[in-house]
Amino acid sequence: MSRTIFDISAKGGMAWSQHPRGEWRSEIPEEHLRSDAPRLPEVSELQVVRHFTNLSRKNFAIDTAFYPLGSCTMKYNPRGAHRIASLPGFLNRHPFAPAGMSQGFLGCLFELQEILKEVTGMVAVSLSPMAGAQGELAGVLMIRAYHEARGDNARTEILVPTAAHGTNPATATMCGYRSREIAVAEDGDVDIDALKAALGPSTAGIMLTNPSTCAVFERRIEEISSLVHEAGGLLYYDGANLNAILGKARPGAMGFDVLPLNLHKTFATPHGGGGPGAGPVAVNERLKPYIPIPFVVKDGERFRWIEEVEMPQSIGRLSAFMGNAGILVRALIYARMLGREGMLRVSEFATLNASYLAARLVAAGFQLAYPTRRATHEFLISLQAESKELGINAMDFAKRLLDYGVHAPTTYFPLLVPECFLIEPTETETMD
Amino acid sequence: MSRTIFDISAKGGMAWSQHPRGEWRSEIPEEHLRSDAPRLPEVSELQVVRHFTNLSRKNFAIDTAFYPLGSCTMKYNPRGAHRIASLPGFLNRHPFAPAGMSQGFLGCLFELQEILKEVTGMVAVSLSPMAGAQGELAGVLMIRAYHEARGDNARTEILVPTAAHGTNPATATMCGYRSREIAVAEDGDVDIDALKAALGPSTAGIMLTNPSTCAVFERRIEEISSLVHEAGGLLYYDGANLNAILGKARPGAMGFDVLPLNLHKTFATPHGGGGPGAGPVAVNERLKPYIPIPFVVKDGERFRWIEEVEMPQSIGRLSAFMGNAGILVRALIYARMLGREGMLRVSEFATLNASYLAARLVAAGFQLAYPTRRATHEFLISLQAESKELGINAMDFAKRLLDYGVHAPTTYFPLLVPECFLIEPTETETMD
Amino acid sequence: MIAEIGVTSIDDLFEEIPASLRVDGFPTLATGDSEMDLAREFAARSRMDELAVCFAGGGCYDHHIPAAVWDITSRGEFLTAYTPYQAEASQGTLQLIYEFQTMISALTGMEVANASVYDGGSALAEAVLMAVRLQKRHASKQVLSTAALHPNYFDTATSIVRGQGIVLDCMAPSEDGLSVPDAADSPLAVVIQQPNFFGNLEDVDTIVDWAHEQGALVIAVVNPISLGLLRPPGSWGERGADIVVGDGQPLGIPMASGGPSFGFMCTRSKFVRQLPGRIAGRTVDVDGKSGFTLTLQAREQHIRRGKATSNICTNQGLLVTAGTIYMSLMGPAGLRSTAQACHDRTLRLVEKIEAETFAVRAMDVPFFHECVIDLQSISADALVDRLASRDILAGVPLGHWWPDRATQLLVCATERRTQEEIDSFVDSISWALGANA
Amino acid sequence: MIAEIGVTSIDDLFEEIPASLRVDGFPTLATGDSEMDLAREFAARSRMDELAVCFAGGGCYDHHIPAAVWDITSRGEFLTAYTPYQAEASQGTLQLIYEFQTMISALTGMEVANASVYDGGSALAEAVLMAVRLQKRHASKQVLSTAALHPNYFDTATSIVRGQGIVLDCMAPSEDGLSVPDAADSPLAVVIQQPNFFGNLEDVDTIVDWAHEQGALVIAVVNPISLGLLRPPGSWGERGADIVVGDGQPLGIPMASGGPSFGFMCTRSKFVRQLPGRIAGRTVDVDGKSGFTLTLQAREQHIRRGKATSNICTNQGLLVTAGTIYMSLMGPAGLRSTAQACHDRTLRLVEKIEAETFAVRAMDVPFFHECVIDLQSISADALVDRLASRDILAGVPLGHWWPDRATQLLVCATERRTQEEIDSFVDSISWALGANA
Ligand SMILES: Cc1ncc(COP(=O)(O)O)c(C=O)c1O
Ligand SMILES: Cc1ncc(COP(=O)(O)O)c(C=O)c1O
Repeated sequence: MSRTIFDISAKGGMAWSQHPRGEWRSEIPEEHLRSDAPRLPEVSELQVVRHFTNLSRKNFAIDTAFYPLGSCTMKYNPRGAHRIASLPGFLNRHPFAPAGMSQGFLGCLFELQEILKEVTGMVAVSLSPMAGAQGELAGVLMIRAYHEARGDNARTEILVPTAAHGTNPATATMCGYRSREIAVAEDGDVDIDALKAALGPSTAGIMLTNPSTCAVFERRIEEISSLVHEAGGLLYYDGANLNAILGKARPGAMGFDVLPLNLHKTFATPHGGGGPGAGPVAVNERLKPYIPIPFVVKDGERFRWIEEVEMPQSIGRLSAFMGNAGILVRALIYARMLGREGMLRVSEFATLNASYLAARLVAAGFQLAYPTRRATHEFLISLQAESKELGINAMDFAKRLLDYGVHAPTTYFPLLVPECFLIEPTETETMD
Repeated sequence: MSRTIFDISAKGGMAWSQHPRGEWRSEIPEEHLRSDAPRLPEVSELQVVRHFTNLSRKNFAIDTAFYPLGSCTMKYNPRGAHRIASLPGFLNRHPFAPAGMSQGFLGCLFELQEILKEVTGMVAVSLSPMAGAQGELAGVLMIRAYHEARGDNARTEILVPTAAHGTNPATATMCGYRSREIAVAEDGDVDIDALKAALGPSTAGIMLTNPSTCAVFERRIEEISSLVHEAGGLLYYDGANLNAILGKARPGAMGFDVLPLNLHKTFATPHGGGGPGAGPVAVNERLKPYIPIPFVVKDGERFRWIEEVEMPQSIGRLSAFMGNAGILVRALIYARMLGREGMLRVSEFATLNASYLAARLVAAGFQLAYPTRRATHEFLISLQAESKELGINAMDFAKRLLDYGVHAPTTYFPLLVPECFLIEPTETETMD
Repeated sequence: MIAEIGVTSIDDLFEEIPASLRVDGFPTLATGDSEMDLAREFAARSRMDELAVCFAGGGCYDHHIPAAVWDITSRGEFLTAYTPYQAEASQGTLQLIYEFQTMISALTGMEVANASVYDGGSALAEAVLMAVRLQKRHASKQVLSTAALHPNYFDTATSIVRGQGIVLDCMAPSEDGLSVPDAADSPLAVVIQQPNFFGNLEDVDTIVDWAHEQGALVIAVVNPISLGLLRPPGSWGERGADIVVGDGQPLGIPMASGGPSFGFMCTRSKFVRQLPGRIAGRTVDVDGKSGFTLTLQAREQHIRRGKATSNICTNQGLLVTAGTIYMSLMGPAGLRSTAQACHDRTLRLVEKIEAETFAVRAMDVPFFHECVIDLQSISADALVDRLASRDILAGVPLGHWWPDRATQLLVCATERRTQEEIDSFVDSISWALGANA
Repeated sequence: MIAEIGVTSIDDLFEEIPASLRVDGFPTLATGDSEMDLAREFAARSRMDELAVCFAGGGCYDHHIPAAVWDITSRGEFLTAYTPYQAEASQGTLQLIYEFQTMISALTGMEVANASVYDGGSALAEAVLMAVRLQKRHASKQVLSTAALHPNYFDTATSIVRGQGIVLDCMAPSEDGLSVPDAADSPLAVVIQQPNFFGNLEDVDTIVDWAHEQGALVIAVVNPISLGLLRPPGSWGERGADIVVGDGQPLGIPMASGGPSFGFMCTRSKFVRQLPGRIAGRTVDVDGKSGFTLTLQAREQHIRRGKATSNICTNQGLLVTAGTIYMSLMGPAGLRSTAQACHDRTLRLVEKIEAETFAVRAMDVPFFHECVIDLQSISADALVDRLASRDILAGVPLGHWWPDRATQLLVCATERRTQEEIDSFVDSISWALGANA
C-alpha cells in the first residue's frame, strides 16, 4: 500500500468545511491570473486524515521504539514542552509585533540566552541559527569576520579532524574556506603531531567537538587550544555532543571561541522527521562583536531587540525573522524543567546508559573501536570481525535490527572506523 | 509483544516533571492513611508515551481504515469539532459555575436543543443522557411516568420487534417493564397482525427505529402509530438510525412520542474506543413535563438552567452534572458545520453509498436479506449460501476482512437474519 | 454511482418513505459554517466562561493534567475506534482496559474492576442495582446512604433505580455532618462516601462493620486522588467494602462542565458475575499467543437482551484511556504527592480564611481537600456572585440542596492552587464580606 | 548497572576529563520546575503578547489553520522521528516528502522541488548559490534583485553568500516601487519577488524575458497562497523562471514569531543536480515493491563533505508535514478561494481606509493581499503603538528599512479578517490619526 494522495484524488473531492465562505471581489488584472488550477489533490477531509495518519504509521520514532542513533540524541521530547510552546500567545505572535507587544516572547529569548551562557561558559549568545549546520555557518562566518576585521586576510584554511561530522567541512567551504583534514590517533584523540604540522599562517581555525565523533573525550584539548591560538587560529566547538558533559565541563573553559548548540539534541526539541532544530551560537569576548542579529537585551525591566544599527560588525541576519523561534521556546521550557539537577542527570544518565550498553555488548563478544577508553554519551563498535566472518556488513546488521523493531544505530560514521556502529542510547531510556 | 505497563515497571521509576513540588503539611489523622502504596506502575514519561502510543497502533479506527460497521455510523469525526470543543473556556468550566459565569456554555446547550427539535420534529429536548442507552432509559422512564401520572398502572409491557437492538429490551427491563417481542414480516417491516395481537391494556409502549435494524424503511409507520396510540401505548423511536432520514422525514411526524439521539452517530462525535457518546431525548407535548433535568431555557437575553423545582414531574437527574457536556459542544459544532444543506447531504450520501455498495455486492453474487427493498443508510446481506457452500460462517468472513485491513461489518445482528452482515459505509466515505 | 444502483436520481432512493411523511430539508436551519468561522465564533463564546481561578470542587476538580495524557488519548486510533467488540481489531483498547482495571483495583484495594460506566453518579446507581441483585433474598428493598453523600449522586441513583421499585434513604447526620448508623435500620446495602460531600473523613470502619453485621452490603463512593493517601475501601473495617464506585474525573480529565468523565466500579471476585459493564481479560489464541478480549460478555444486552446486568452499550472508553495514562504517569509516588499537595493547599486556605476573614469552618473534623466554611453574614450565592467579578469561582454554595446551609460554602484547593492565588482569594473574601458588614 | 560497567560510581565515568576542566554542575541555575508550574508561568508570559487582531504581513501571515493539520502533524511518529536517512524506518516521512515535492511543483509550475530548506530568506540564499554554481562561466559575480524584495530576505541572502564573494544588488525602483530592468546591468541572476514586499504585482514577464536575454538565470520569490490565483513562475515570460523559492508559512504554519516554517525550492529538471537539500524519490526494492527513498544523496555533506551543494543537515521536516497536509485539505479550489478571500478582504480594507481616514494608498498599482498606506500626518510606528492599546497589530511600518517611508504602513487582511474587524480597525485608524490632527 503505497498509494499516494494523488492516486486517491478525484475531480471535485474537497474538504468543504475548510473553504472560506463568501462572495469575493477582485481587482487583479486578468494577465496576472493563472488559467489552469494547480494540480493539488482533490480529496475529502477524511481521506486526508486517513492517508497521513497511515503514512505516519510507517515511521520509526522515539515515541514508538528505542532509537539509539549515535550523534543524533534521540531522547524523549517532553510533550509538555510542545504543549506549552503551543500556547496561543506564542503561536499567534507576529514577527513584526513591536517590542511593547512582545515582552513575553522577548523575555523567553533573553532567559534562554542566559541559560545557554551558563551552560557553555561563554559570554554572549545569539539564538537565530536554525539548526546545527546554520550555527556552524554562523560560527565560521564569525571567525572569518574576526580575521577580516584585523586585516588578517591570509588565513584560508579550516582544520577538521578526519572523524568530523560532514557538516563541518561543508560549512568551511560555504564560508569560502578550504578545509584541511587532521588525522585522529589510535586512541581516538586528535594526532597532535599532525595538528602541529598543519598549523600555520593560513590557519583560520579548527573545528572540533568534545567528546569527539569518535565518542571519546579529547583529553588534550587544552594543549590543542594553546597550539591553535598561538598559530593565530580560532577554535570552533561543534555543540552536537554537549549533552555528554552538561555540568561536568564547559567548552568555554577548554579554550573554544565559538560554538553552536543543537537544541534539538541537548535540549530535546523534537526532531520532527528532519527538523526543525535550532543552533544558537555562543561566543567568548573575542567574537562578541560579530554575533548574528537579532538578539535580545534587557534594559531595566524591558526587553528589546538588538539589530544591525547597534551591531555594525555583526555577520548579519541568517533568517527572515528570528530563526526557529518556536523551537527556542520549547528548549527554554525543557531547560527549566531540567533545572540545575536535571542538567547533571542528562550527562550522568547518558554516560551511564552508554557505558552499560557498551559493557553488555563487550560481554556479548562485540569489539569496541576504542577499547581502552571510557564511553561517553555514546560509543563506537566495529563490526569488522563479524563482517569478515559472516560475509555481511554493518548495513546488513542495521537492517536486521529494524526487523526487530529497534532503530539501527548510526552506521559508517565516523568514516575512519571501518564497519562501525555509533550507538547512543540517550539519557531518557530505561532498562526495560 | 503484549507486555503490560506493569511488566516494564521498575521500583523508583517515575515521570519526575509531573510531581508537584513543595513541602506538604498534613492534619489527616494517622488512622485514615494508607500504609501500603497502591501498586500503580513505576515508569518514566517516555515509557508511558511509548507504551500507549504502541497500544493505540493496535486498534482499527476510522482514521486508519474503512469501518463499515452497521448500526454504528463510523463516519468521519471532524478534527475541527474536537479542537474547538477543547477551547479553554469549555474545558475549564466547573459544572457548578453559576449561570452568570456560564453564558457561553449555556448558550451552546440551548442552541443544540433548538437544532435537535428542528431535526426531530419534537417540541422539547433534554441533553443530559450520556449515550443512546441512557437516552432509552430516559425515554422509557418518561413513558412510565406518563402512565403513572394518569394512574394507568396496569401497563407492564413494552413491545419490541425481534430485530431490535439489544439495548431496547434491556432498557425495558431496567425500567421495570417486561419486554414482548413482535415478529418482523418477510419484507423486513413489522408484522402488523402480530402487533395487533400483542397490543392491549398492558401495553405501555413500543420501541422502534426507522429505518429499522433490518435496514429498511418501515413503510407502515403511520398505521403502527395509530394502532399503538389507540391501545393507549406510547411510541419510542430509537434514534440510532436518524442519519438515514435527516431532512427527508421526521420522527415527530411519524407519530413517535419520544426518541433519544445518538450524537456519536448522527452528529459525528468520536466513538473513542467505546465512548463517550451522548443520547439527548426529544419528546412531544405529551411527554414534555417529564423530561430529565437539567436543561436550559432562554429568558430574554440570558440563558439559565431548569432544575427540579421548576419541573416537579421530571423523571429527575441522570448524571452528577450535565451528562457528557463536552460531547454536546462537539455535536453542536458539527451540526453547525453541516448546516441546512449539510444535513441533507448526510442522509443522501449515506443512502447513496450504501445503495451503491449493495448494488456492487449483488453484482458480485452476494445475497441481500431484503432484495425487494431499497437500501437505507445501511443494508443487510446474508451469507447463508456462502456458509453452506464453503463450510465457513459469517464470523470467518469478518475476520478475513480484518486481514485485508478493512474493519468487518456488524455480524449476527439483527439476530433474526441468519449469517448476516449489516453494512454501513457512512456518508463520509468516498469511492477510492 | 446512480446508474450502477439502477435509479435515476438520489431522490429515488428515498421512495419508500410515504409521501405524507416526506419533508424537504430544514428551512429554519442556517447554512453550514466553515471551520474557520466556527472557530472564531466559539472562541468568543467559550471566552465568556473563562475563569481565572477555581476553588470549587463538589465532585469535579481542577487538577493538573500532564500534556502527554491528551496528546496520546487524542490519537486517531483511540479517538475514532469503536467499542472493542472485535478483539482482533481492538487489541490496543483491550489491553489498555485490562491495565486500567488492574490500576483501579490496586487503588481501591479491591479484587476486580470493570471497564467503567458513565460517571460517578450512575456508577452508584449500577452499584445499587448490583447490590439488589446480590441480595435477592434480603427482606428489605431499602438502600441506606451516609448523610453527606453527594446530593446529585443520590438523585441520579434514585432516578435510575426507581423504575425497579428500589428506595434510597439517607442516614441522619450528626452535628458535624458525619454519619453514625442507627441500630434500628436494616438496609440491604449501605452507601458510604469517603471523603464525604463536605470533604470530611467519615469513621468508615465503624459503619462498614455495622453494615456487615446487619447483613448489608457496603458500597463505597471514593475520590481516586484521595486514595493516593487515604486507606482504600478494600481495607475498611473488618472485611472491607463490597462494591466500590467513584468518578474518574480527577485522573486527568478536564472539568469540562462535568463531563465526559467516567465512573469506575470494583468489587470482590466472587461478585464479578453481577458486576455490570465490560470487563477485559487476558486470553490465549489458537496459536498460544496471548491477547486481550472482553470477558463475561454473556451478561451484555446484545446477548442477554432483557436479562442483561445493565443496558449500557456506548460508554466512556476515551476517558478511561486518559485516566489510565494519567495513573501511569503519576505512579504511586506522584499520586501520593498530588494528594498531599491538595490537602496542604486546602489546609492553608482554610486556616487563612479563619485567620483573616469573618468566615469560619462549619464543621470541625478532619478533611481531605475540601472544607465547608460558614460566611455567617451573607449567603454563599452572594459571595460567589461577588467573586465572579474578580474571575474567581469561590466554591460550591450548599443552600441549593440544604436551605439551612445558605451561608455555607464548600471550598477546595487542589495542587494547582498557588499561595498567591490563595492569598488573593482570601483577600477577595474579606473584601466581599467586609462590603456587607 | 555501575557494577556491570566495572566502576564504583557514576563519577568514575567522567575520569578522562582533566581535573582542570571539571566543574560541578550549574550553581546559578534554578532547580527544575514541574510541568504544572511551567504551564502556569508560561501561560502568563504568553498572555502578555496575545493579540486580538493582526493586520501585519510582510512575509508572515495570519491564515486559518485547519485543526487536522496539527492534529496529524503532532503524532509522535512524525514529531519524534529522525531525518529519513534509513528508508526502511521512514517510509511515512519519505512518501510525504515525495507528495510535498509534487504539490509544490504543481503550485509553482516547475518540474522538480526539493524537500525544503530552513526558511524563505535562506532559500533565497541557497538559490543564489545554486545560480552561481550553474553560471560558473558567467563573467559577472553580481546578482540583481527587484527593488521591492523583502529587505530581510535580501539581508539574509547577503550574510550567507558573502563568504563566497558574491554580491547582491537591488534594481532602482520606479515611483510606485515596481522594478524596471536597466539595460546597463548584466547580472548572472535576477531575483524577482511576486507579489513584491509592498504587496504589489510586478510585470514579471518583462523582467524574466529581459533577464534571459542577458543570459541571466531567473530566481522567483513567491507566496504559495497567492499561487492559488496568480500565474505560477513556471509560466512567467517566454521561458519561465529557473529557480523558484518561497516561505511555506502561509500553508498551515502558525506565525509563531516567524519560525519555524520552511523554505521551498523548485527548479527545472536539468538543474536538479545543483538543487541543494534533500529530494525524495520513488524506487523499487529487490522484491519489486515500490517504496520511497532520498535520491541524489551523493551531494549531501555527509558524503561529499567539503564539496556538498549545501551544509544543511537538520531542516524543517515537521513543517513540511504540516504544509503537505494543508495543501491536501485545501486542494486547488480551497487554495483559490482562500487567495480570493485574502485579496477581497484587503481590497475592502484599503477602500475603507481611503474613504474614511486621512490615510491614502502610497502606490496606485494592483496588489494581492498587502498594500502600503501612507498615514501622512504621523509615523507608522506611532500608529502601531497607539493601536496596540486596542490589541490590534496595525501592520508593518516601512521606516525601519526606508527612513523616507516613515509614514508608510504595510497592511494585510487575510481570509480570517471579518468585516467587523476591518470596520473596527479603520475606526481605530481614524481615532489615532484624528487624535493627532
Ligand atoms: C556531530 C554533529 N555535528 C553537526 C551536526 C549538524 O547539526 P544539524 O543537523 O542540526 O544541522 C550533527 C547532526 O547530526 C552532528 O551529529
Ligand atoms: C440501533 C441501536 N440502538 C441503540 C444503541 C445504543 O446506543 P449507545 O451505544 O449510544 O448506548 C445502538 C448502539 O450501537 C444501536 O445501534
